[in-house]
Parts: sequence; C-alpha cells; structure tokens
Amino acid sequence: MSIVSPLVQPVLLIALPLVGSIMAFLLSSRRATVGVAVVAGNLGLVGGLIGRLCATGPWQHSVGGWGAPLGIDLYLDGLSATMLAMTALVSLGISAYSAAYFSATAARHFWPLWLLLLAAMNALFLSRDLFNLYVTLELVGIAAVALTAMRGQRDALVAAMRYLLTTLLGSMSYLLGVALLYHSVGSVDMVLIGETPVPPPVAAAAFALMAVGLLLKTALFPFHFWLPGAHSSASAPVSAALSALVVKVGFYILLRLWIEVFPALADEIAGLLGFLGGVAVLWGSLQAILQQRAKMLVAYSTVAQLGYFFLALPLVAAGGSRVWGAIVLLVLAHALAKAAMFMAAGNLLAFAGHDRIRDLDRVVQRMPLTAAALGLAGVSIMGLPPSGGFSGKWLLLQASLEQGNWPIALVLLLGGVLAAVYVFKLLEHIFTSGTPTGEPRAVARTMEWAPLMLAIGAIALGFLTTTVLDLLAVGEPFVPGRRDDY
Amino acid sequence: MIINPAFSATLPVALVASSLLPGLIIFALAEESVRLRTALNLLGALSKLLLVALMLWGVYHEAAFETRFELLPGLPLVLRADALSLLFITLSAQLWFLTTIYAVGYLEGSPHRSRFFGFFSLCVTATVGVAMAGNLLTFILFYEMLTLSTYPLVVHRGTAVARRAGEAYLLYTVLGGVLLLLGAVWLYTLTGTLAFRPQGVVGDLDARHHTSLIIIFVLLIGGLGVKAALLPLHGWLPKAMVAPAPVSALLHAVAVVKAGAFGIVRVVYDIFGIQFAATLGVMMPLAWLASATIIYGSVRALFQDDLKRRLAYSTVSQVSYIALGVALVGPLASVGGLVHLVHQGLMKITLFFCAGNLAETLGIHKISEMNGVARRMPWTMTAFTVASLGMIGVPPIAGFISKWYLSLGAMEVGADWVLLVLAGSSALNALYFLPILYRAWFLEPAGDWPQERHYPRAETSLALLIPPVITATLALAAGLLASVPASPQEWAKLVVLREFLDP
Amino acid sequence: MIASLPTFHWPLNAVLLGSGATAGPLEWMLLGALAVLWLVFGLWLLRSHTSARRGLTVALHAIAGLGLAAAALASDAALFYSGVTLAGYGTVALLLVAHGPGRARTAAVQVLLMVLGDLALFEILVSLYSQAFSVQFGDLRAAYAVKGQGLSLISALLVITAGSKVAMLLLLIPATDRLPSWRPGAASGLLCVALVSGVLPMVRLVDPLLSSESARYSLLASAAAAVFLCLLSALCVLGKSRLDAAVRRVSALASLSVATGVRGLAMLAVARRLAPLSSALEQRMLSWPFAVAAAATLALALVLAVAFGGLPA
Amino acid sequence: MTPAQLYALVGIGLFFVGLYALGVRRHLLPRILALNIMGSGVFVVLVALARRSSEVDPVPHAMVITGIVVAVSATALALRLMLRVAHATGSAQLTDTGDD
Repeated sequence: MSIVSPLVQPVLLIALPLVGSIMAFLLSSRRATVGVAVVAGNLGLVGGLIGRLCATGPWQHSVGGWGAPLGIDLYLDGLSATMLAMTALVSLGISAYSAAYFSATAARHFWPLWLLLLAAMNALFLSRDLFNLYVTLELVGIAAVALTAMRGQRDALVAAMRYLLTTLLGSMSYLLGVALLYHSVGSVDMVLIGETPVPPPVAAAAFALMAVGLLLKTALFPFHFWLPGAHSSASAPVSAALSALVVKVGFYILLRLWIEVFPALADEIAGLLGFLGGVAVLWGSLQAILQQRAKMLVAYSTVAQLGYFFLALPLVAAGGSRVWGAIVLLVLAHALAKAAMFMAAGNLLAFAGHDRIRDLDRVVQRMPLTAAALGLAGVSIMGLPPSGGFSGKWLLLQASLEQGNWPIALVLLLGGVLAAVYVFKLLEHIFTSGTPTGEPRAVARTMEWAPLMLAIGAIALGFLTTTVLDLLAVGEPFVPGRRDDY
Repeated sequence: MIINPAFSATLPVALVASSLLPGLIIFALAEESVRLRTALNLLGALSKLLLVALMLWGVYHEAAFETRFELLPGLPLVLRADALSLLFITLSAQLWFLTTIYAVGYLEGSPHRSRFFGFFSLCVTATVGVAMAGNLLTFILFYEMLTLSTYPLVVHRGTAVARRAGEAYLLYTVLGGVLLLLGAVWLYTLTGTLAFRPQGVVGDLDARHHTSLIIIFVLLIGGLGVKAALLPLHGWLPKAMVAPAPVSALLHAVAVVKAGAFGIVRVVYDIFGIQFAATLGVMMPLAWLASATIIYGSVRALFQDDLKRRLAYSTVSQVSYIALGVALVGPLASVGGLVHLVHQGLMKITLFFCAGNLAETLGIHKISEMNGVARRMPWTMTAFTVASLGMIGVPPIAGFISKWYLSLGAMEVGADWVLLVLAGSSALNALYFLPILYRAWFLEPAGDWPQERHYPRAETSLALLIPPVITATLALAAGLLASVPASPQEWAKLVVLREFLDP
Repeated sequence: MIASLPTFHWPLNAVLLGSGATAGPLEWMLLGALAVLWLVFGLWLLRSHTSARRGLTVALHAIAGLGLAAAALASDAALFYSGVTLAGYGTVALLLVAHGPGRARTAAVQVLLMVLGDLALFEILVSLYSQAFSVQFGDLRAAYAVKGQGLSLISALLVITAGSKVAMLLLLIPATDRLPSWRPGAASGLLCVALVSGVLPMVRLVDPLLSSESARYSLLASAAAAVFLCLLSALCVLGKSRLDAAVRRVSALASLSVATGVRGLAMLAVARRLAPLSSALEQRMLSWPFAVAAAATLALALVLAVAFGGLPA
Repeated sequence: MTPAQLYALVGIGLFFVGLYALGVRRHLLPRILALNIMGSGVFVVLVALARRSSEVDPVPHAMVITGIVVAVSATALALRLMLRVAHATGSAQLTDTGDD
C-alpha cells in the first residue's frame, strides 16, 4: 500500500512522469538519476494502486472534481492495472538500461521524451472515454516518433517520418470515427455508447474508421510496413520501448472498443482479423528467419508476435474472458521478452559495432549475461515452458481445440516452430567458435543486467499465470457494461 | 508408514534443487575456479544421491512424496515420487555422479567449462523433473527444459559439424515437442485432466472419442519417440555423436533417450492405461515399430566404422527394448522393459566412457584403429568387454535379465515372433560387438597410436578410468545378483505389482 | 561305485533368478572328467608359444574353468546358462590367444557356432520356463516332458545346441595339420565345452527313465548334426583350395581318431551313464522334427558362414 | 438537408481529399498539409454534428480546441522532422524503406 491517498494516486501516475520530464528537460545534469527515480516511483505508485484495487475493487476518479462530459474521468480496473504494471516494469528496465546507454548529449533528448511517453501511456491506460484516448494516443505517437528520430541517422529519420505519417493518419481516422459516434450518442463515454442504440450504418462506419486507425498503429499485417524500419533503426532502448509498449497501446484501445462499444460488430470482423493475424504470424516469422541483421530479426519477430493477439480474436466470442486473459498474458510476455531481446541486441551492436548475425560468433560468448537474456527471452517468444508465452499459448490452444478451430491451433503451433528457427538462428552463435571482427568495446554492467532481469520476468510470468489472471478479473473488464456496478 | 507431511512435500523440490542450484551458481563461476566448480558439482551429486536414498526408503514403505503448485488454471505443477519414477531417478542420480567425475577428468583444460557444467546440471535437473512429473503438463515442462539444456552440450565443441548436429537435434526435438503439446492439449480438452494415474485417465471416455484418442496416442508417442529414437525419428542421435564423450554418455544412458522411453511408459500406463490402450488396438503397432527399430538399429550398427556411431545405432536398437516391453501388454514383458531402462543405462554408459577413454588417451575414434588396444588399456577394455557382452545378452551380465523377461513376456502373450526379433537382435549384437573385442584383444597393435598421452598412475587418468570400471561392475552385479532385494529387477517387479496389477 | 559318492546342495537364492548348485554322483563324475580334460588343455596352452600373454591365458583359463564348474553343478537354468556361455567364450578366447590371428577364420566359425548354440539353448530354457514358471531343472524337465511331446521345436533346438557345440570341437580336425603341436590339447578344451553345453542339456532336460537300447541312435543324431555343421563350416574355413583340403581332412580325421582314443573311452563312460535317456531323444530326434532341425541348422550355418566372410583374418 | 449535415458532408469531403493527397503525393510537405486538411475535416464534422438539438452542445468545441492544439504540435514535429530528413537524404521524399 502506498502512502498517497488512493484518490490522488491516478493523477500522480500521470503528473509524476510529466513533472519528471520537465525536470529532465530543464536540468543540465543528473537527468538519468531523475529519470530512473521517477520511473521507480511510478512503479511504486502502480504497486500501491494494485494493492488498493485488489482490496476495494475497480473505481473511478474525476480529475479536479469535474465529472464527465466536460471533465476528465480516470478509471481503473484489472485490465488497466495490468497494463499499467506492465508499463511500469518494462519502463524501469528500459530506464536502467538507458542510464548507461546514452551519452550526455543524447540524454538531453531522451529523458524528457521518454518520461513524456510514460506519462502519456499511463494516462491512456487510465482514461476511458474515446476522446481522452485520442489525445493520449496522439501524445504517445508524437513522443514515440520523436524518440525514434532522436538517433539522427538517415535511416532512423526516414523511418521516423514514415512512422509519423502513419500514426497521424491513424489518429485522424480514429477521431473521425469518434465524431460520428458522438453525433449519434452525444457522449464519448465508452460504456454509455455501448449501452445506447446506435444506427447500424453509423456504428459500422465509426467502427471501421476507428479499427483501421488502431490497426495502423498496432501494425497488424498488412499495416506493418512502417514497423520493422522504425523499430530496428531506433536506438536500442527506444526500440525496446516501441516494440514492448507503444504498439500495445493501440491494441489495448481496440480491445476496450471490442468489449465495451461494438461487441456485435466486433464478432463479425473477428474472422477477418483472425485471418490477418495468422498471416502476420507466418509472414513475420518467415521474414525474421530471412533477416541478416539481429535488430531487423527482432523487429520482424514483433510483427509475428503481434499477429498472435489478433489470431485469437475469433475465439473470444465463444471463449469469453479466459481467451481474453490468454491474449493479455501474451501481451505481457511479449512486452517483457521483446524489451529484453531488443536491449540484448543493442548490447551486441554496442559490443561488436555491427549486428550482422553471420559475424556474431564469439561476440555473444564474451557477454554471457546478454546471451542468457537472449536465451530466456527466446524461450518465452518460442512459447516453451515455463514462460508467460507458454501459458498464453497453452490457454489459446486449449480454447481453439475446445471450439474445434483447427486452423488457429495449427498456426499457433507452426508459429512456435518458426519462432524457434529464428531465435536459434541468433542463439547458435553463442556456442560457435569464430574470430571476433573488429575491436570489441566494453558494455556497462547495467546494460547486461537490465535485459536479463526482464527476460527472467518473462519466465517468471509463467509461474504467476494464475495470479495475473486473478488480477485481470478484478472488475470483470471482459464483460460488457460492468462499469456502472461499483 | 507415517512421514511428516511438510518433509514429504519438500523432498521432491529439494531433489530438483540439488542439481539446479549448483548449476546456476556454476554459471556464475569464473573459468579458472576449477576446485570450487568441482566441489559444487560433487556436492550436488552427492546430496542428490542422499535424497534419493531417503526417498527409496520412504517409497519402499509406501510413503507418498508430492508437491503441487498452481501453474495454469486447473492445471497444477505436480512433482510426485512413486516406484516408477524412483527407478529412473536412482539410475540418473548414480550415473550423474559418475559422469560428473568422468567429465571433470575428460574436459580438463578445455574452454567453457563453467558453461558446460552449468548446462550439465540443468540437464540432470530436467531429467529428475521428468522422472517425478505427476501430470503431463509437468512432464512437458521438464521435457522441453531437457531439450533446451542439452542443446548447448551437443554443440559444445563449437565446430561447424557440431552446429549442424545441434540444428538437427533442435529440428527433431522441437517438432517432437509440438506434437507432444498438441496431443496434451487435445487430451485435456477431452478429459479435463492430465494427471498420471494407474490404469490411466481416459478409460471411461465415451466410445465416440476413441478415434481422437488413437490420434492423440499417435501424437504423444510421436513426440516422445523423437527422444526415444523410434524408427523414423532417430536421425538426430547418430549426428549428435560430435558431442564430447560425457555428453554422449548422458544423452544415451541417463537423460535424453531415457526421458523419451520413460515418457512412453508413463503415457501408456498412467494416461491411457495398459488394458485400455490394448483395447484401442494401438499396442501391437507400437510393438511392431519397436521391433523394426531394434532390427534396423542393429543392422545399421554393423556397418559403422566410427566407434561412437556404432554405439549410437546400438542405442537406437537397445532403447526400443523398453518400448517393446511396454507394448507387449503383459506383466513379465513390463518387467523386462522397465528393468532394461536401468540395465541399458549401465551398459551403454560404460561403453561410451570407454570410447571416450580411447579417444582421450590414444586418439582412437575408429574401430579399424583399435587393433591390440587392450594391451595398452586392459582395464578400459575389460569394462568395455563386460558391457558389450551384456548388450549381447550373455549371462550373468545385466542384459541377460532384460532379454530373459522380454522373451518370457513375449511367450506369455503368445507373441512368439518377438522371440525371433530378440534372437536376431542378439545375433546382430554379437556380430557387431565381437569383432571389436577380437581386434582389441587378439590382434597386434598397428604401430603407434594416433595421439597417445601418458599418465603416471594408470593406463589413463584415474578420473577417466574409475567410472567405467564402476559402471561395468554395476552392470555385472545387476545381473549376477538380480534377485537380491531392491535390485533393479526386484524394483521393476515392485513397480509392475504396484502400478499395473493392483486393481 | 559312482553311486556311492555323497550328494551336496548349495542354494544360491540371491544369484540371478534365484538359483542353486547340486553335486551328486553324475556331477562328481562329470567334474572329474572335466578336471582332467581342462588340465590337459591348460598344459597345452602353457606349452604353446603364448609366453607373452601368460597372464591373460591364466585368467581366461580360470574364468572358463569356473564357467565349466558352474554349468556342471548348476541345478537351475540361469546359472547353467551363465556357466555355459562363460566356458564357451572363454575357451574360444583361449584358442585365439594360443593360435594367434592365424586361426581367425576358424575361430570366427567357432564363435558363430557357439552363439548359435547359445541362442538355441536360451530359447529352450525360456520356452520351458514359460511352461514351468521355475528355473529349477526338476520343474523344467517336467515341462519338457509336456512340451517336448511329439513334433516339438524344443527337441530340434536341443539337437541344434548339441550339434553346434560338438561341431566346434570337430571343426579343429580339418585344420589340424596347420595347428601347432599338442593339438589334442586344443581339442580337449573344446571337448569340455561340448560335453557341458552340448550333451549336459539333454541329461538335464530329458526324462532319464527310458529304455536304453536306443542310446546309440540318439547320440548318432547329435553326432550327425555335428558332422554336418562341421563339414559345412570347414568349407568356409578353408575357402579356396577345396580338393586337397578335403583329402587332408580325411587323413587328419584318422590321425585325430587315434589321438583322442583315450578320451573316447571317457566319453563312452559318460555315454553309458547317458544311455537310458537316449531313447527319449530317439523318439523325437529320429522323427521328422529332427530332419527339420538339421536342415534349419545347415541353412543357418550357411548364412553365418557367408556373414562372417568379411571378418578380419 | 440541414446546414449541419451540409457542414458534416463538407468535413468528410475534406477528410477524403486529404487522404487522397496523402496517398498520391510523394513530397513530404504536401503530405503533412494533407494530414492537416484531414484534421480540419474531422474538426468540421465534430463542430457541425455538435448541433443535434436546439441548444448547442459545448463539448465538441472543447474537443476541437484540444484537437487543434494536438494537431499543431504534431505538425510542428512533422515539419522539423521533414527538414532533418531533407537534410540527411538530400530530398524531402521518403525514398527507401530504411530496412535495407
């Protein structure tokens, strides 16, 4: 339990990173210290919130006493708490890594933007009306783009630009959908909209617009064109943040819409999204296998892993909250594992000066911790036990077999095999003995420990499955319209 | 018998931890700290032996050792020690101890030893977990852990050949894991439980599920058959020969191959139930497959000149004895199969130790280089002779007991063709082992050895010499004293009595 | 005189499948014969040029002798079988040590015959056990009385066992003119093996209370099988030069018959002891199962002969 | 057709004009402008549809103001980024995909 009164906690959750970001911007030194302190504090706050949540159940807070529609309502249930916890954990790892990673000059750009991103994400997970979601989404996008461009190399800039155009387009289309909905309902509150009848054509149009916008941001195949470039060209911690957290944001909103606003419509397009998800799994994995550079490989693996979330959607209609739980498990597992992988790949890059897989022999051997991080994260990505990835996959496989949905089951299994192929394409270099190319540079301890810790987290998630599922169930976020019974 | 419940719940965990913790610590050790590493290894191995002894005593007096932990909703992680698992644990604990000593001597001065011994311990941890798994989920968990922890050992040498072998190993085992996973989840959707129970858990299913049950059986056996090197799935085993000798010993005698065979036993007896499996009509095909593997492996072994490859194919053949004993639905055959789980381990590990000694001391890898080697290394070759005669089935060595019970079991269920298979296998074993012995004992050495190394105390370093001598003695004792209480044979009878014959 | 010898019984429950050893009149006599022959064999070994490997020779001789004793005294199948195999492998190894690689092909055929005989013996014991559920010879004999009736595979296997073991002995003959001196010594070793692992099974398994006048027929049966096997194997051994080899074989046969005359008497003694049980064999072995068995034996021997062709010489 | 609906249609028209431009133009500046046009289109829709009954609903206006602020900041970032890209690649267009 944290000392701050629970009513202010959610606000602090947004305010603390914001203040931190401003401080980091104003300060001339010690940015890293401030940043890490803020992120650690953020983790503490989230811990307190979760404690409170488990004690009293879900609750709502109107900022400054102004209620909806004009004011801003913050809302917390199991799902948002889980996402907050994921963000807090992963961002702590990333911050620890970045503290050692960035030079003083780079830190001047990194920390303010990074903390801003954190604030935006916290706000997003806490807010529950469509317009706030739009604003926060936009903030997340802008911060993410700025972080991507930060490295300043040519490819990074180009990728960032493409990323920016994509994300802006996505928000526009999303916002138009919000406008249409507002017209027929007169509110942007999710549950309200979910409960009021909307003329089908309007609803369909709105959902289509919002869904497309979010899919663009979530980089579901075939909207993934911008992702590999952006995720591989950014600097390591940023790539980790993008892959682990930022892409999940769009999916989170889609998930909320799916459950609260458009349950009927959603089930109709479930098949399509499931199909796209399946294609994403296979296509992303194959691309990953074909890549010659470590970071590109990891980036494409993100494309594949995102596919799993959508692949499972056809199951939710019959499977209910257990399937949702499995999906969220996969989201968590991927967040931890992928952050670890990107940071480990960053270590390789920093150590060898390149990330050509071919020439990685013996580079990895001299960084056992990084190698271990890669290996453990790989276990979760491959979905081997014990790991969060395995738990999620098992539950999905179970649901798909119960519903006799063989295609999904097969894609799940095949995806695992392909994942094994590309993970070991990296890992087998740990053991081969070659000659180091170029003069290796030392890598800071924290930069080795941070990814290892996150990877261990991904493994530990396999043992905490039931706990996580219980936390998720608080406030029954997966049952439409449960908001008004607290 | 009354045992403090807290104690009985912690013992399985302790058994797993006794090799897991040393392994994790060893990873962190520096390459140079040989003493500490060795001390940790032996400490772990000894404490495991102690715990196993405790458990043997307890289980013999029908105490129950069980630990549960909620892993997935409705699917706990269960570690349980029953007679069958102890048969396997005891074997692996003893052989792990000896293999550790051997490996310390074998890898002296070679690079990446901390990594090696770390994964070595993980590998044994996984094996113990496989042995104690109380349900299929737990089994899969440790089975995959075994795959992952063995891979680094297979590719330890780091050569291109080793890497290819590792790729083959992964290809086979990962696909096997997929089959296993699919089968397990499917089974779970039908039965709602994956627990290992005597007489199985699927017997009371509706008859319309029988087709899917047969498919599930095929999936599970396919997944396990990869590690057990059943006929179409054995390809990785001979390739994996590039690994250092202790690893081959571990692969063939203690961990990987045995885990597969053990899994087959578990699935047949504790998931499907032997009688029900027989009524499903899946056992006879399994018996045929096993027999085919037995003959095929022996025939392939005939034509290998590389000693370790010949031994590898001999493993392909010998391990299927276990599957065969299970597949011939009958108590005597079961005793034969189960007891062979131990006997094959003892004999095969001896053979690989000796092969390693030849390679390490004289640089001999091919059988054609072995002329007169027994004059240079009499003790090693004596151990080798005992083990290979045991493989042929010559009494009073352990192999005889296995063959005896298998043949009896075959006659008991009226499957007389199995006698021909066994006789043929014995003849083939003689055909590919006796020439080796002939070369080693009766031919003149052909000049100098490829790379000879001299040791002050004995024909080779004692760490390399003592383990094979011990295992050979054990193999001899297991046969000669087969009827003393708690001998492998007696224990296997106990298992059969408790698990399969009790109503 | 023989019957007055004392009878001992040693139970060995912990050993193998729970076995035991018995020493009665027959065993004493057998032990005596074996001791003499085995001593001759040992002396011959020491005389032949094996000083370099004397240690090995002595060890092997001791082990094989132990095997012979165990087989002679065993009152149960498992111990008996262990003794037989020990004696067989040990003796062949000794011959190899004595002759050196020069006799590789001979030795190979002997090994193949030995393995063949052991396999046959194994199958006999297993199938009898599955009838009797006991390894004691008493029960096994009862089981044989049941299973061995009429056209039985077991009788055939029994003949194969005996035949193959005796053939190992006779196999020395055609090659003798190229053996070192004291060749009767070599033969005496194999004679022990033949007695213990070829003839003794019949004594143990076949019901001895039978009319004696048919003894010669049944011994003839085994001998015939042996000669068949032996000639066939000899062909494999001598490879190319068949004609002169054949001639030498005949002459050598004569020479050996003289040389082993003494032991012939010993054999007669045993044969007389065995006579009663022989008619039982006659009933089965002069019937067509025996013909089948002999044919099968020939075929098998042929296969083995081809198979071992690639062995190092 | 009420003026409100007319406005709404205009707004939607703007949105798609912008979308079209975003699709066909290669140079970055027009693309950024196109995004702004799309944004304005959405805002027009919001404001227009705000009038559903006799009295005007203030919430959409609040939203639009917020939205404009966001759009402005986004545009600023986009323009800066465009300059950097132009400086780095020599052309203000997105040439290669960056993932060689």
